Amino acid sequence: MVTVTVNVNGEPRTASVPPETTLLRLLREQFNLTGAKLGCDVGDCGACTVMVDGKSVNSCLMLAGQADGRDVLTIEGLATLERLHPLQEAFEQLGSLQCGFCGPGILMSAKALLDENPDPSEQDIRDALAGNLCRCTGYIKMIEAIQGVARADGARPAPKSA
Amino acid sequence: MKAFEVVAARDARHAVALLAEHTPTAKVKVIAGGTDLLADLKFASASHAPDVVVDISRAEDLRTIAVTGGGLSIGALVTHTEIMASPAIREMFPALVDAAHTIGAVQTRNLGTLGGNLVTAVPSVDSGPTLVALDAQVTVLGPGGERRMPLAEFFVGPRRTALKPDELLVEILIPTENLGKPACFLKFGLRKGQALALVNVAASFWVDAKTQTFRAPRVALGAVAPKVIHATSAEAYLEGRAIAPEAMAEAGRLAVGDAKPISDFRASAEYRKHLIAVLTRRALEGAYDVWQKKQSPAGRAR
Amino acid sequence: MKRRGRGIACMWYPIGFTVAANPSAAVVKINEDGTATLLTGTVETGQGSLTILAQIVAEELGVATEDVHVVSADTDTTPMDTGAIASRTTYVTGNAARLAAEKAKEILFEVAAPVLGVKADQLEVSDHKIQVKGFPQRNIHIGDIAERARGVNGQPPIGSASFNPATVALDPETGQGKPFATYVYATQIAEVDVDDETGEVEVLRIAASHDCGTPINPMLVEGQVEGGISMGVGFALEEEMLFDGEGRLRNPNLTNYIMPTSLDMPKVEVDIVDSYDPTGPFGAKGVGEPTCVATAAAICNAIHDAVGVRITSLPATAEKVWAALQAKRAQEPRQLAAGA
Amino acid sequence: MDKKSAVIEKQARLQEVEALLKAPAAAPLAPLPREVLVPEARQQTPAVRQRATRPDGRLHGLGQTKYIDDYYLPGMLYAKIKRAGIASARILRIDTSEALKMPGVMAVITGKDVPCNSFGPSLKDQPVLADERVFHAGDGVAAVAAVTEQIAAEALEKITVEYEPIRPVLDPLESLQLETPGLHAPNPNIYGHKVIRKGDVEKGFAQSYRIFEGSYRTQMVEHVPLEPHASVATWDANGRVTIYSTLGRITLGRADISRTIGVPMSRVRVIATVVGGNFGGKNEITTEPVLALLAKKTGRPVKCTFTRPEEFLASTTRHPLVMDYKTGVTKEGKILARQIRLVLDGGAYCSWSETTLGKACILSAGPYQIDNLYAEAFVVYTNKTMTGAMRGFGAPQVCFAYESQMDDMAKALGIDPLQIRLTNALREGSLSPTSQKLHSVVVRETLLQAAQRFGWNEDGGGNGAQS
Repeated sequence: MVTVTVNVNGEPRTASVPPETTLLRLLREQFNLTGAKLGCDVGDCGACTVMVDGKSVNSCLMLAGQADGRDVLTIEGLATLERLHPLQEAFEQLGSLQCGFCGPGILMSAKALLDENPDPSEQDIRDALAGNLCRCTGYIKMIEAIQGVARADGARPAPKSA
Repeated sequence: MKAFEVVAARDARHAVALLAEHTPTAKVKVIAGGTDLLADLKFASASHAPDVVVDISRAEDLRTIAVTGGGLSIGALVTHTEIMASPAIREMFPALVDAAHTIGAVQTRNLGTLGGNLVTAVPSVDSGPTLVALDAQVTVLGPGGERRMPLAEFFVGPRRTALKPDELLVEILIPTENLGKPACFLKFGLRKGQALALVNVAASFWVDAKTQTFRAPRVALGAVAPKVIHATSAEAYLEGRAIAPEAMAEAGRLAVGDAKPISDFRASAEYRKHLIAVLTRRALEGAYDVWQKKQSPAGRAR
Repeated sequence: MKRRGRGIACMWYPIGFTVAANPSAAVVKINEDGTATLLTGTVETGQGSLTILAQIVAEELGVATEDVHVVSADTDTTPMDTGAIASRTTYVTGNAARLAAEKAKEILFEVAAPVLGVKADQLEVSDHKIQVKGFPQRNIHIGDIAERARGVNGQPPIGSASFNPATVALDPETGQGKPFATYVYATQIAEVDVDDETGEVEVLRIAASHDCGTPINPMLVEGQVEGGISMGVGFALEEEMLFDGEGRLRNPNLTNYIMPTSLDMPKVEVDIVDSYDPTGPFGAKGVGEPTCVATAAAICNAIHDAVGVRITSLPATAEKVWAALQAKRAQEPRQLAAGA
Repeated sequence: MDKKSAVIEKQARLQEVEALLKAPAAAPLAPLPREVLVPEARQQTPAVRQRATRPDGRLHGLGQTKYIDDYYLPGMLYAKIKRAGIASARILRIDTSEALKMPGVMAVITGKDVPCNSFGPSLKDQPVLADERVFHAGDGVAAVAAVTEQIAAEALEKITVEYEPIRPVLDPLESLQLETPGLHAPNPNIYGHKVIRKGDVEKGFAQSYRIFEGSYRTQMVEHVPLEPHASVATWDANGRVTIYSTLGRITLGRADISRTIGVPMSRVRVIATVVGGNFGGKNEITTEPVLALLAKKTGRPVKCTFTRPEEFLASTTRHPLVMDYKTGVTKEGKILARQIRLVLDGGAYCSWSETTLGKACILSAGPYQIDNLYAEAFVVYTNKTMTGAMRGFGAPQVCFAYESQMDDMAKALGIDPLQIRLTNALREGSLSPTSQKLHSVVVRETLLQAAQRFGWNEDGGGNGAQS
């Protein structure tokens, strides 16, 4: 057993797990954060995407121990008590998700993209989502939603406090 | 996944010490980004599974990109994303950036490392051809110290490298004489996103500006032999020859003879041979484009 | 060299399935404030049934979509439904839900009629009000009537109904009969680039014009069409389960079973044609399955337009297109091949 | 090891693994946004035609939708199914004893433990767990319930099955031949057949200016819902079982579960919550009866989630079709007669083949007015993954055939592809292949609307991309 402490969505969480436990299992089974999904368990589908230290990763391909001491952001940490994240709002408004199973992973990939590139081209967005398979939507309304958020952010003055 | 023990390395030397400690008594694997290893182990049978996994993901000394006396040195732990973002690599070797960009998807590239990609030694390894075409060397650290070898020799066969069980790949080095050498990487997969290569090809050569001839031409082929190979007859044909479309096409035809593609459920050997010819020609054209852009004032300004 | 081509394909598709009866049942309960709950045995599988069924019930009751809550997919609490299958939810379950709402509404009308001083059949609903036909100013809020139905009349407004599309069994000898209540129609046009050296096909753009009767929710219709097209692109170019000679699957994973990623999807332009089916709820038919029907045919016709080869077995992989190009060149007179 | 020490060891191991399973002490860190505006389109009347947003869509975006795999019930066990791995064989012996001895393994069952070991929407030809005969490599032959998924997976490797291999038949055309032995005796290889006959095709061909023939094939494809099949079964003390499942058809599912496990319907509750993609692939039961039986045997809730490989091996797929088309036309491209033969590869079990067969046959003429039609369709067994319902039920396959031939005919006759379709398109009041009078027919409108996007005109102008 290894003891892992991860800063999840801004709060330190600790669990003791077998060393072969993946970050995905740690989140789902120990921290009860079931937003990240198990779709293939080998990094093909992206349904388990979370952000570790600001980068999107497939949490099924990272050992829990490798996340020890790091910042992990999951879909559950995207909204605040006050409001939805602009991406969540845009996805809802445009009907970007259908069955929704790929949604948490897609949103985390989109967030990681916009954090790094606030003004992505359509090709940039498609490239950013290429690790997230979706069978319902053809990705079209997701791409539109991400474009919308990027444009809105571009038009808006930067927030005074981050 | 079968149960295993994980030991974490602080740095490269510590990793090698851990390997030395565990390899005599246990089946040991090294984990860096984990994108290949964990995917493999998820559906591995008991005989395949390791007892101990050495985690080198925090060995920060392996995460550097620098131009040294020997050339461009890339630490084994540098991720594909970091390669794509590196100003030095973008400037000198856009082909390496292109190759990194074709690996998996963003999530894979954020975790996956150059060293990890190379040690998988799958015949279709996307990092392989460009580096082989640039005569890259690899540095391996073992209990007795470092040794260095050409990447082309590091690859031994399908999923087999020259690494001994207690050794670690620590550095990839593009020699000084090849810094800025024009190169082009092309990959043909079954789709655009997250594709596995049916064939991947890299070409690189210097242009003798006076004579407009190929100098030190290199053509490396992936996924069409047990390991990444030099298309030696194509290289020999091009050396000193005038740069012309016909020569590039002929080099493509010759490269086919250097490869031994197999038929599998992804593609037939015949089709792969055809792709070798086309992609080799196009990669040579691409490398020449890179050179030409560098010559033009606009290209230099960029 | 890349060669561009366009291909067209149209199709028709029935709503519901043949062989057996195809019923749905529904229960609508109007709350004391005029909001409502729909009980349905169908299952939300991503297609948007919770939303469109709420819209249908809301329309029938003259309230907003938000006012209708849908409880679904529990055999203990929800009535029988043939299920989320065969593009039947909007049409069959939708008709059942509309009829159940109508029955609950009839109770409200009975209660409202004496209040408004007219007969029940002179009433209609509009924007949360029950009003007299032709005299919209004579109205009362639906919540007041719902509360009165419970508190004064002792008649909770609950309606239940079922719907089974009228069909006629097929003659076993000739296959003649009426297997489905209604059909939808669609056309898709694909534009592709074909690399005439490698056979690689890139789908650039697809225009899709679909009939779904009245679109209960145009946004969800577009989503269905876009998703169906992605499935069609995979069917056309990439996807195939491959077996070895012993019957074992060689690619049972998403690494080797190739389906479209975001980089493989073309631009999609969706049009919904004007159409109204008097037998559907508010003129609606359905849209789920038809969206993926014409795509592969349109793409293969576009490949033919681009490079003149006919792919007769799917998927049209790059290797297959290349092989067809090879065969075509071998047949062409030498001078033509040389000129190409 | 004597029995007593074995028990002690098992208990010690159990305590160890159960320690891993204790429910998380804290609630998940998932904020519920307190003030979120309801989108306007959801608040408007009239409601129909509004671009109303999905109430489930908001939960999806927050990661709060509970799919079946997100259910962790206290004390829950994990089940895994042993897959045959051989396409066609007789089962001689299944030995589960070594698996049962493993610490953490709570129960193992085989087909013999299933009270009624057959189901299927039209033919009841599919076993819950194969016990005598394997019909495709993805057949389940045994199931394990254990305290962790890992232990359950390891236990599968301890189960040994002895097979007597039988040569598999993989090609539908081979299966169609009468001399091929019955794959599914006593059922014949051809387990479904349908004919649509309208007018007189021979007469139509005789009147035709040209006759075109073409042969087309399509492949087997998977639905690939992003959410793998999953279910959880749990019993209460009154002998009622509740099954949370990814089923898209709970009514039929309950009937099948009730029948196979021999429990009255009133004591079976099926809850489907929200399904993470169906496309026809989740229309029938898979592991639900197995989980109900394992849960009953162990007295604990049992969950099973398919691995991605199992999605391919053990769920239904799209029917591959072999399609022969013969079409007679006038010089102007009007179709006078069409004769079609379809052979559907049904895979190992019938599933929704009858519906697929019917739809494919009826739709195979295309959205065109054809007075003389003969369409005949067969569905045959092969030793491959079973085919069943999938988005379109045979329609994408036949559309590929009829629309490919349409373009070939247009090209040969020198007619614009749009024009030949307009010439033949069904109209309001047209008679379908089954002589049904059609209403609200808009083929023509969809053709023109789509063509307009490309500036493609009715007279053939604007289609400048001809090679």
